[in-house]
Amino acid sequence: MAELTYRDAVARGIAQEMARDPDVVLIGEDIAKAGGVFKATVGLYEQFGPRRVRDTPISEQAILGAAMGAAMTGLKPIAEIMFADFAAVCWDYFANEFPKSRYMTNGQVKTPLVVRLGNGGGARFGAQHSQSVENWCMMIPGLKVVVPSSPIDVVGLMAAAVRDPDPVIFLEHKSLYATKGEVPDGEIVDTLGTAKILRPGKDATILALSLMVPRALEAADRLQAEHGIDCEVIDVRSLVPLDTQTILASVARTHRVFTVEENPRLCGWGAELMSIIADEAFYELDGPLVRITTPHIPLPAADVLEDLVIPNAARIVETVLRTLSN
Amino acid sequence: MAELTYRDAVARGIAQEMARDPDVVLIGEDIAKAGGVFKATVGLYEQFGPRRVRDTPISEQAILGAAMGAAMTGLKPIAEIMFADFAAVCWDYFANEFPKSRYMTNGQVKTPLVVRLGNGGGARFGAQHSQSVENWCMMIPGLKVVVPSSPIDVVGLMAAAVRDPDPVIFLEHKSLYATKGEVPDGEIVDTLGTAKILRPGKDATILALSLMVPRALEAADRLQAEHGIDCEVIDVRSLVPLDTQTILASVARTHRVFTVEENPRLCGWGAELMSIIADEAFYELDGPLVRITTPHIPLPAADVLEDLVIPNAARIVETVLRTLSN
Amino acid sequence: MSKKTVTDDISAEVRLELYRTQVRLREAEQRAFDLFLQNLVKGTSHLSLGQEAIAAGFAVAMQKGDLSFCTYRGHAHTLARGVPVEKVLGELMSRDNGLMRGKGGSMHLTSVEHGVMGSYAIIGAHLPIACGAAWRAQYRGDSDVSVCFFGDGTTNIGAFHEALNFAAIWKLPVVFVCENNLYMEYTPIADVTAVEHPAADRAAAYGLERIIIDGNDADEVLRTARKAYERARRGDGPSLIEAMTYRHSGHSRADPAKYRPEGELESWKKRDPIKMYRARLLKLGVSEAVLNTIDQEIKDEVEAATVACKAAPAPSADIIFTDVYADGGWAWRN
Amino acid sequence: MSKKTVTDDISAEVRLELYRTQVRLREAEQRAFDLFLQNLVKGTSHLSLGQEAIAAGFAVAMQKGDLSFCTYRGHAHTLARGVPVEKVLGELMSRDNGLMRGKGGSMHLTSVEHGVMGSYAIIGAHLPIACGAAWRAQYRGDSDVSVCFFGDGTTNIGAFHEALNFAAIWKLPVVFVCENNLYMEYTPIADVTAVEHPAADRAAAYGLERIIIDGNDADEVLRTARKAYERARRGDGPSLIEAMTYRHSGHSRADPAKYRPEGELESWKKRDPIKMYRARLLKLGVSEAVLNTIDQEIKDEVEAATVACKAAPAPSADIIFTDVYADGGWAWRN
Ligand SMILES: Cc1ncc(C[n+]2csc(CCOP(=O)(O)OP(=O)(O)O)c2C)c(N)n1
Ligand SMILES: Cc1ncc(C[n+]2csc(CCOP(=O)(O)OP(=O)(O)O)c2C)c(N)n1
Ligand SMILES: [Mg+2]
Ligand SMILES: [Mg+2]
Repeated sequence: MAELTYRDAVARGIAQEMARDPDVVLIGEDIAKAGGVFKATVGLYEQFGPRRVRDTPISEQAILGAAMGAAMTGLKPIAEIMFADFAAVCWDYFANEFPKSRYMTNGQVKTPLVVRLGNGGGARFGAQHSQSVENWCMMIPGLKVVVPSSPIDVVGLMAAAVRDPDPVIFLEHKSLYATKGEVPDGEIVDTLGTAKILRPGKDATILALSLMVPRALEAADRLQAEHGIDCEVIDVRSLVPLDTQTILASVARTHRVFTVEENPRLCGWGAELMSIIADEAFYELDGPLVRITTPHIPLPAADVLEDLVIPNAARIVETVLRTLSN
Repeated sequence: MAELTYRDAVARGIAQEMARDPDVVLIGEDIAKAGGVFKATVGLYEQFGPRRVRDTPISEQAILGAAMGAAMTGLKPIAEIMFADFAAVCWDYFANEFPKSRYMTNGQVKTPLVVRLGNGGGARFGAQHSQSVENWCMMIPGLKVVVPSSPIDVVGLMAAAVRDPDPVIFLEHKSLYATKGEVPDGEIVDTLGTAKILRPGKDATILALSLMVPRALEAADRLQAEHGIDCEVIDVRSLVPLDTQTILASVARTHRVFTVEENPRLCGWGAELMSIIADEAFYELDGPLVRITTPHIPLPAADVLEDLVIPNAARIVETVLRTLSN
Repeated sequence: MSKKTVTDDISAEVRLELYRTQVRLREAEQRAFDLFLQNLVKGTSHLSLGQEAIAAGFAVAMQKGDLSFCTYRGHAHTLARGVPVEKVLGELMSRDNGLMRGKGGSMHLTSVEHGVMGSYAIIGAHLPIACGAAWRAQYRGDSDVSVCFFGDGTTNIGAFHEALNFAAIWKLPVVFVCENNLYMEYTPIADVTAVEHPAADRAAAYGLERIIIDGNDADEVLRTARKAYERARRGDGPSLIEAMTYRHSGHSRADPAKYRPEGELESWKKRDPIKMYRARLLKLGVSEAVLNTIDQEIKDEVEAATVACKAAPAPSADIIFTDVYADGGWAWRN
Repeated sequence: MSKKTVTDDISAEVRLELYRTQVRLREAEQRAFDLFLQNLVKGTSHLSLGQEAIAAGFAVAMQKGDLSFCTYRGHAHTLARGVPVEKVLGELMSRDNGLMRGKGGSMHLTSVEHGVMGSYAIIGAHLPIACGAAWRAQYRGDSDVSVCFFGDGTTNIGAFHEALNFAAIWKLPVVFVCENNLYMEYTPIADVTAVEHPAADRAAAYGLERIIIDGNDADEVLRTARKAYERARRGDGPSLIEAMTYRHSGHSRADPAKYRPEGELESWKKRDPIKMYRARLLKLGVSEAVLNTIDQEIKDEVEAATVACKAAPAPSADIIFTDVYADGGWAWRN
């Protein structure tokens, strides 16, 4: 058992899979010799060499196209698109190419690949380097979408993503890279499509993802300690496949639901989850479904402004209190 | 008053604005001499000449970048991205450039432009030429998103879009181009952000958009005639700005809500609307919020298959009946 | 037929194969057009009538295991790899016997068992994808070549540029084939391109040789293909080939092609690749009877395929929900 | 100072302006670096230390009304158009006195009143946008030129290709300036580019002239800029200029730049554009006193700006919800 940063967990998860399977290769901009701009791939070039860990030009379409073509013909590429916002310059591959080819070809073409993205805000990088794009990915049929919040989940879900026969979008949160957690020694393989109840509770369910998970947990602690409100906090972890069983079961116990979302408000993952709940668990609900999100605006760069727009524990506490007291 | 096709209404709306304002220009692939692959811009090249109506290379990023640069510096460009699916090859402009620059520059930069997209299915074009991308657009802060369902709305909303000082995504439905409707003579200018109650009703609210509007109306007629169920049908028309007042007021009257969406299920516009309703009109609701959508799959090409996946009147009738009888 | 006469660097067998392939593409696509007129082809379709020499030459020069990456205008390249006519027509007609049972449609013809790794309908997307397949070959030491077909108009989209640079710096075994048929849909390519030869005049931007060939001459195509494949297999990297040609029909079934200057089609029809190739074979001493037999065999094949397709059922509804994911299904939730 | 000596095709005034501008960029950016070390610069920042001659030369050659399109490495180009140092440092420090009151940050410096039409942080995005501004000028008969700055690494992204072709076919009054500082972030540009000169060796692909200049020589930059602007204003279309240079610091504040081969930085520092330009002016007869006065004026300006920024308040919370839309607000619903 070692304490690892989320950043190092990325490299460890990739190393575990590269050591196991010679078909696993890693490409991206500055990911090889430099170890990545977020230092999340440090050591892999040294360990696996230039054949398996390759730097690319600034050609995101070529990166993803190459990953897809390699995946179609036998490799299991992991491609990095540095900042999640850059998904926009190669969105065709996310939206039209790898999620659709298996279906269009009636099962002939497979695309087992992983796209890693540096997701999310909090680093004062401004509107074009801070976005949370999990909802961009969730809305595309054929993708799988994984959003880990802790080092151990990073390792285990990375392994699951690499071994998965479908294209998996793996969203790493830039503001979590420096966070630490215990990670057991030896091989770790988690399961896609499983949410985790991180804190059981009976008064309300809080659904969170990625950087919002520690904030939801902090809010739940304060709601308990300061207000006697006992919230269940679920780390959704995987948007596709989605663990609706765990979520709906929780709703059936607590009868009140909140989401905590970093994505801008409209058509976020929370809108989808709330809609599922409003359809399938309507008669379990004791009150409105409330989403706590970044407002529907581009992200401002300044620290004081950015901190005000991304949901935090205080806003969660305040929203839960206000909602439950109505 | 003339009967116009939806296709001709596009050209008429554009012509009305080009005649009025010399800063309005039109660019796109094959939109000039050829009048567009959907024949929606026929006659504009002849009327306004090669300076104002220009064919471009297959360079969608250049098309939208050029539109943006021109808009920033004084023109009011209308750019066509032929099939909505191709938004994926120039998504950076939709997602990162024109919606964000006003905000990032603290109001210094304006981008008054219109992007026209040939949206939606029904033409047996397969998974890469049939998508409904209104939810892609709705999720991006800073865009406005308009989705007309009739010739008269096409003219009026086109005028509103062109005159609007913000970037407007104008989604034309390919399967509506041949449909006809009465359009009064003279200038028509509609208002963005206004939904229309097309059929008042008291038993349930059906929210629909674009091609789903005529199908919702047909379903409502059948529900009334065959089952005595009186549905209110609302054409949402504009996703951003969103006319929540009209929608929430309807919910407060009918207490039951359905959406009819062509987009694949996850994170569709219906998820957003249902989440708003589940939050703000929760205590008005008498039962589950039910979305009728294309399933979360790529679109199949074959006619028999495509017809089964896109919502139609029969599926709407059946879903409403089943839901209300539970 | 005297083998001696007909054989130079190209053997008699290969020459007949080139002829047979071109005729097969022509007949199958002409049939597709007829079926469209009978309202039996659903959706769109993009024919390669007039461009057959390119598909034939590149395919005949391939080895088994080589991979083709095509566009929406992909019938010819698909058929050229030996995919049965019935499978292609079936897909165009949205029948259950189609290559993808109707799920893909005419723009996405794919037959992995024949090395046809897909037809891509978003301009430019498959150039990087072909790079990826070639990267796999390089990585594993496989000897196959990836061959990527696209049009003149495609050279102006960003993915073209990224793929060419990427292939060049990694020295990938990929061959890029630009079929310059003078038009990007309805717009003359010259109106929207900064250079005369949209592909060849840009080869130097990727450190590649400038190659322009007569795309209506199957022999020239074959020779060029062989050289490029050898170079790729040797590890010397990609090639970019611009093959000049012309499509006899409109861009797609919706297009009557009225934008063409008068006489242009007629003058190109004089250079019809099949007519020219037939004449060459005759001149080289192949007997008319041999060619007629081939013609008849193809006609029979296409006719049989048509009959089979007309009789084939529509795809069954259950396949709507198959093969979104590798488990065979579409479940996005538990 | 003798005007005669210092003036050839470049006047004495212009030469001093070039010097002053370079010193101003250097001092302001060095101050930005100091403030970062004091933890007063939030977020990232990308300095142009060592690349000042390019920003100065292109800006000084501009007329009022000409438009600059910059990247995340845009401080220098912004300052070179006359934007006050305080406004730039304020933005870097997330203060209310910043150019965009902290809403944009260091990567998005914009000052429309100075012709700085934005700094773009997605590689390549602003090349097409600059085309659009140039198209407006052409459409309206305006005489301004759009000038678009980007790095060597940017030449490998699709938008570069689309923009260059687009500008060429429409003969737009736009000037593309590639600052080749040898690195794409941490990777040597040669490792990821198929040609030696990532921009110039591709000019022919757009029918343009191959232009490579010494980007550390402000005079050469200015002369090149003038020619390109004249060409654009004449209606002869775009230019693509590759200016060779080197950045003295890392790619961004996070980068210690350890990937550089030993001696590389030192050898380029010998060719420091400001050192060289100062030496030239002295040789041309400008007195040391004149230059020292300029140096001191700049130092005072930067110091005053620093003091003002340190004293400036953080932006107020209410601006979070302003200027998403043209009505000044952010309402997406009624
Ligand atoms: C990204 C994208 N933009 C536009 C289109 C629409 N489109 C389909 S074919 C075509 C013309 C392609 O021309 P060319 O590359 O010369 O190929 P050809 O059709 O002549 O074989 C266009 C613009 C598309 N499919 N994808
Ligand atoms: C589309 C996109 N991909 C990647 C990046 C990350 N990135 C920022 S700067 C940079 C290097 C750019 O190199 P170059 O064009 O040479 O400019 P320089 O930084 O040297 O001035 C990269 C890869 C980005 N901002 N946008
Ligand atoms: Mg063509
Ligand atoms: Mg550089």
